[in-house]
Amino acid sequence: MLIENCRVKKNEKIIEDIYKMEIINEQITKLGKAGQFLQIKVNNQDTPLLRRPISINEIKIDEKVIVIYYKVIGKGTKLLSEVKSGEILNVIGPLGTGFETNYEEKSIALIGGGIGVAPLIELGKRLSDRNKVYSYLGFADNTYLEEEFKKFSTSIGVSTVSGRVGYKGLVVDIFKNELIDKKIDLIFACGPNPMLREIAEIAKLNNIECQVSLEERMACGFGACLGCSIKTIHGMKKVCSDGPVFWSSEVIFND
Amino acid sequence: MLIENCRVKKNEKIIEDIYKMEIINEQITKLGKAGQFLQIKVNNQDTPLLRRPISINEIKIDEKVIVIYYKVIGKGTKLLSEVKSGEILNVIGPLGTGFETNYEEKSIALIGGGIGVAPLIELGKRLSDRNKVYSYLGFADNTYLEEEFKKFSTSIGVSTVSGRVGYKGLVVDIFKNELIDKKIDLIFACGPNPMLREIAEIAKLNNIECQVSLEERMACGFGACLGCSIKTIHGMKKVCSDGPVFWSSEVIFND
Amino acid sequence: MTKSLNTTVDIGGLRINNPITVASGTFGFGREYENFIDISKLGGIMAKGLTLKPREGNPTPRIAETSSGMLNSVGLENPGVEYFVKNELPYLKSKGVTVIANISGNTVEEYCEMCNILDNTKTDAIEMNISCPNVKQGGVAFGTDKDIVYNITKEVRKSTNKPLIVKLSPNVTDIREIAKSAQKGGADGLSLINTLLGMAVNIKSRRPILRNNVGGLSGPAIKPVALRMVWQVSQVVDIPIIGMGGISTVEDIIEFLLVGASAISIGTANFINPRVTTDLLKELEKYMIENEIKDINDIVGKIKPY
Amino acid sequence: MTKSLNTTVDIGGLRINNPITVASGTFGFGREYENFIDISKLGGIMAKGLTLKPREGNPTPRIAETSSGMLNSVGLENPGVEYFVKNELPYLKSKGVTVIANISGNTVEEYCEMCNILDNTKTDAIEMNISCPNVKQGGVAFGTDKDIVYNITKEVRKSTNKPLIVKLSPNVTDIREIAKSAQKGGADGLSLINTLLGMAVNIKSRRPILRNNVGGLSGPAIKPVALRMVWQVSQVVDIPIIGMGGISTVEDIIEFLLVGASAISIGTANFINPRVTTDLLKELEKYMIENEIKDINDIVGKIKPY
Ligand SMILES: Cc1cc2nc3c(=O)[nH]c(=O)nc-3n(C[C@H](O)[C@H](O)[C@H](O)COP(=O)(O)OP(=O)(O)OC[C@H]3O[C@@H](n4cnc5c(N)ncnc54)[C@H](O)[C@@H]3O)c2cc1C
Ligand SMILES: Cc1cc2nc3c(=O)[nH]c(=O)nc-3n(C[C@H](O)[C@H](O)[C@H](O)COP(=O)(O)OP(=O)(O)OC[C@H]3O[C@@H](n4cnc5c(N)ncnc54)[C@H](O)[C@@H]3O)c2cc1C
Ligand SMILES: Cc1cc2nc3c(=O)[nH]c(=O)nc-3n(C[C@H](O)[C@H](O)[C@H](O)COP(=O)(O)O)c2cc1C
Ligand SMILES: Cc1cc2nc3c(=O)[nH]c(=O)nc-3n(C[C@H](O)[C@H](O)[C@H](O)COP(=O)(O)O)c2cc1C
Ligand code: FES
Ligand code: FES
Repeated sequence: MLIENCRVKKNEKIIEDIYKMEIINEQITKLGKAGQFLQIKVNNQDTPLLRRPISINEIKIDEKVIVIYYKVIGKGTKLLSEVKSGEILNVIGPLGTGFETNYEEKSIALIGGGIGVAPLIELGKRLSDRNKVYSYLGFADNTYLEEEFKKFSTSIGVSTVSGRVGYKGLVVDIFKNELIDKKIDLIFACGPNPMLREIAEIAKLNNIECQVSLEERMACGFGACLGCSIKTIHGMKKVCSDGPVFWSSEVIFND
Repeated sequence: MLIENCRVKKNEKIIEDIYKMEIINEQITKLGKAGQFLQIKVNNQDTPLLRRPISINEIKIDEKVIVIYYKVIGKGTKLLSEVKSGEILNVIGPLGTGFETNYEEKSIALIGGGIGVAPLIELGKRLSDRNKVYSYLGFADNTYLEEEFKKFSTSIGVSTVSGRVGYKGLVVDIFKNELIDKKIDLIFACGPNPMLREIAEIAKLNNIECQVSLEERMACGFGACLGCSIKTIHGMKKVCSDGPVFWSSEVIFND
Repeated sequence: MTKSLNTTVDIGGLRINNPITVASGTFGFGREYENFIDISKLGGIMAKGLTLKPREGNPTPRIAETSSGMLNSVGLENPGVEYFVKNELPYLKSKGVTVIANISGNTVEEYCEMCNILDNTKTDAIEMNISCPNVKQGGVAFGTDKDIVYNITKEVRKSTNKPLIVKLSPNVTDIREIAKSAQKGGADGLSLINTLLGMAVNIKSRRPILRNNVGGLSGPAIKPVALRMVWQVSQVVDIPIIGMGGISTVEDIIEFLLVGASAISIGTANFINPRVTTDLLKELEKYMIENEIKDINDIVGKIKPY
Repeated sequence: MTKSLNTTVDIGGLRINNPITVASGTFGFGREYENFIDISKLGGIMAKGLTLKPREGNPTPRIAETSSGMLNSVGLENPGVEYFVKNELPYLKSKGVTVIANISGNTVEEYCEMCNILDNTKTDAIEMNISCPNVKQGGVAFGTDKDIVYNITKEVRKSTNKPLIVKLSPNVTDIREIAKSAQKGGADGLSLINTLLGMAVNIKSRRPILRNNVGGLSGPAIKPVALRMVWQVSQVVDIPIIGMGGISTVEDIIEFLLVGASAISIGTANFINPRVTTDLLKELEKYMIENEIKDINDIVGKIKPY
């Protein structure tokens, strides 16, 4: 785990409140895996006090660049969106375990909800070499990052709650309709908790292995504060250091 | 009293920890007087929480520019020193009463200690038309702003505690030696409290009128918090709104 | 649109036009803010804390900044209640301002005497400060013992027909006990919280920054404590609560209303943005429209705890 | 140069190499920080709060950020004292770490039993937490009543020969009374402060952010309260104080020492900069050299109040 002052190469809005940032750091690009995350200090002040957890969404080894996509939610991500290229951010990473990716000849479903689609990019890139990757991307209204997924996906299903683009409704519904046809035998999912809980149930029902990337409010991000502990069938686990990726069958979802 | 978002025209180090900033605002340049001050919010965060009081050190009406000189002391002035030209600062001003300047044919001493020399620049500019101005500038080690004072002063005395430049010792000592010779009949002083107290005594002893610009820790700067109240012979007065300039004969100095 | 919104709230028998008031000691007697805003737009002004006789307060430094907060040791500098009645109140009333007088005493008798003086005036309500941590006698002692709070409220209650709001100190083990005592003693409403007792140190001089050694902590830093106390108290009393402590945004206001405050006071934030009150009033109305809240009272206490 | 500096301090019969320790619950059992620093450099580690039986703690969310602070409602998740003795303590001791076990109980008997278990181990001292605001039974009740504090300290004192440090809650009316009771009961040292009870609200869901509704406030926001309490307590007790609450810079450390702390603990700041402790140790030594302080004890309590 490194604590690094990293130069921001680029920071740009891609749509509405969604931003793409490129951060330069050789070591983190070398060590980082899909599904791991960074803890970013967005300024040098006491407000915001805590670091903000953001996934490693893409790694460009040759450029020494980590790509993150983030949605402006509150004070921290707002400040992050105002960072200019050339500025320095203090970053801890790579954190967490990341996705288990040692598979071949599988039919894999990537299911992302909202900004939860982003961490699936690096994952899809790595998996698509030796597996078939079907991507399912769910959004509220506007869609984004489909182009990235097209690069490695066999097919893409897109839904919006508003119906503006793609299927009107929840992405899980598209997935449910296709999972038999596409002979899905492995699921990777990232998004809001209710979505993950539903996917976990579908996976169980259909006897499909499923990895979910969870979110919890974090103080440290490296296992020290116990702020992110969740119940699993193997006892309490820390989302930051035992996760954020878990087998869906392990997780006891909160109500 | 205005609350204005002002563009920073320039912000540069002039020596060591002393900075010069030019702030653009038409109305404040029109209303502002020597001895008045601004309350500057150095960023948009909760830390630092309070505004920072900085004197209006020079006014360039035609350029719509207020010049401030400031010393980096702590968090607030540090952040101020990092502001880049083109950025916007939220400023309240002009605040306070300013110096009484309606004089002619007087022999006037301006006595400044440290960064307290700065507010005397605009004052000297205004007084020198119709009066003789003798400037006395005291510093700890390095000196600054002498060039500005040369523009309007009949003579300048400079002291440093370290002896690096000018008289080795306190500026009040130079002044004491010259005050009879120069037939000083009016004093304006700005600097640390002990210096002002001494000057007030000298003024009293020699029966010279004397205006002092005081500093107190301020929460508001416009008379609402009573954070800056001092004892005077006319009862409690607020440094921010009844001052910061007082007749030295009024002030009951703290020990 | 705005017309159909109800923002009036009741703070213990006194109806005010909107829930945004200003915290005592942070708004003077209103005059200083007239350079910035129309003070008659406010729900009410808690005037600068008054004592029976004029007070000079503590020596300076009286202000220290802390992380997201500030300490003050003003020590109740004020011109005394009679000066207020003669020189400040008529002016404020002529402007159409709702005026809540904030009073501090060294003895029960002093509180009662101040009430007697204020009772024959146009003061709209009395906020009894039993919590100021800066005055050695009285201040802390009154507000931290539930029996004393009960007794003093009962006595002062007899001395005034105005709505009586008791302002509580947060520097106590169980704010609920104190609040219940004030209600039992006859308070019409409660204000909370006053400042937390704190300290700041200058490591160069090795002295406290405040000449009074300690002072009252206010500002965003204390908001979590204030919210918790308002929430706790709202569960054990039936009288309206005026919530305060670190409020500087419209979200802060909603939070206080949700946990049970009928109105709120803005304190320290006035120093940083002297227009904050009227700015937030506009934002509050906008919030109501956007969230289809017709009556601001509809969200008071509407938090759903786990 | 550094050689001639004395940074060792006494915290109630236990000498530690330097005054920089880490606050319980913010440093786990040390392992997590080994990725970042050499933990044996620390004055000591206050281990994660232990209970007699393992605890799962509260459901998430357990963390909320506030202005210059954070709330936590971890609720003492821990593997229990016996697991600690078997699996964590030997490892820490093998690394040469000074280990202070932090214990919480629901009853006096539980505290005593935990002490019995720890007494035959290499634990260097016991920090008795009577202040955790997250546990409904016990927690708050113990730490807020001076008679209970006296009694529990007296009983627990009998159950251990280790240095006994009592950790006080700031959520009390008069911390001095509580501190005196702990000293009278036999405490060798005092730790203060624990977290202030606070709350945060999500206005969209209209629910508390924390699943536990309320939580403990820590971080820079609480520093002024912590400094004030350490200063007040240092004037009424003779035993060493470990000061904490919002420390994140070397200036903060000096402030706490000046007002009377013999040592300090760093808590929340570890989350933001996991190297903060060893960074500050270097800065502290630099500060001593620059200010010609040969022995760090020379500045303890050296504030000159007005
Ligand atoms: C492992 C992990 C990976 C993540 N990856 C991404 C990503 O790639 N892109 C992205 O846009 N977002 C990601 N998030 C969510 C992101 O951390 C939050 O949106 C962000 O912290 C919000 O901060 P804020 O200051 O803008 O919001 P505020 O609501 O002001 O934040 C207040 C506090 O709550 C925390 N918080 C708020 N929302 C969340 C959340 N959803 N999850 C965790 N903590 C939260 C903040 O960190 C902060 O401590 C990830 C979260 C986790 C735990
Ligand atoms: C009317 C007035 C005019 C001033 N004009 C100038 C000027 O032209 N140039 C200049 O360099 N400085 C001036 N000062 C002093 C300047 O305000 C302080 O140096 C500055 O506030 C320090 O802030 P900081 O955050 O860097 O220091 P910190 O020590 O971190 O500040 C902490 C708190 O103490 C206050 N504070 C610290 N030192 C002083 C001080 N000397 N006076 C008042 N408050 C203080 C700060 O405002 C802040 O609230 C003036 C002060 C006053 C009252
Ligand atoms: C400078 C200052 C002076 C104050 N004076 C008084 C007072 O006279 N009477 C009183 O009841 N409260 C007084 N208070 C407390 C405030 O009214 C308010 O309860 C507290 O500051 C918390 O609100 P805030 O965080 O919004 O400032 C004062 C606060 C400040 C900052
Ligand atoms: C996440 C977290 C967990 C804590 N757990 C404990 C605990 O188990 N036992 C205890 O005595 N104090 C506990 N505390 C309180 C700290 O030890 C410390 O007293 C407090 O946080 C103030 O210091 P700080 O502001 O530097 O964090 C905890 C604090 C935090 C933030
Ligand atoms: S965030 Fe601190 S343990 Fe996971
Ligand atoms: S600084 Fe607030 S009254 Fe002067």
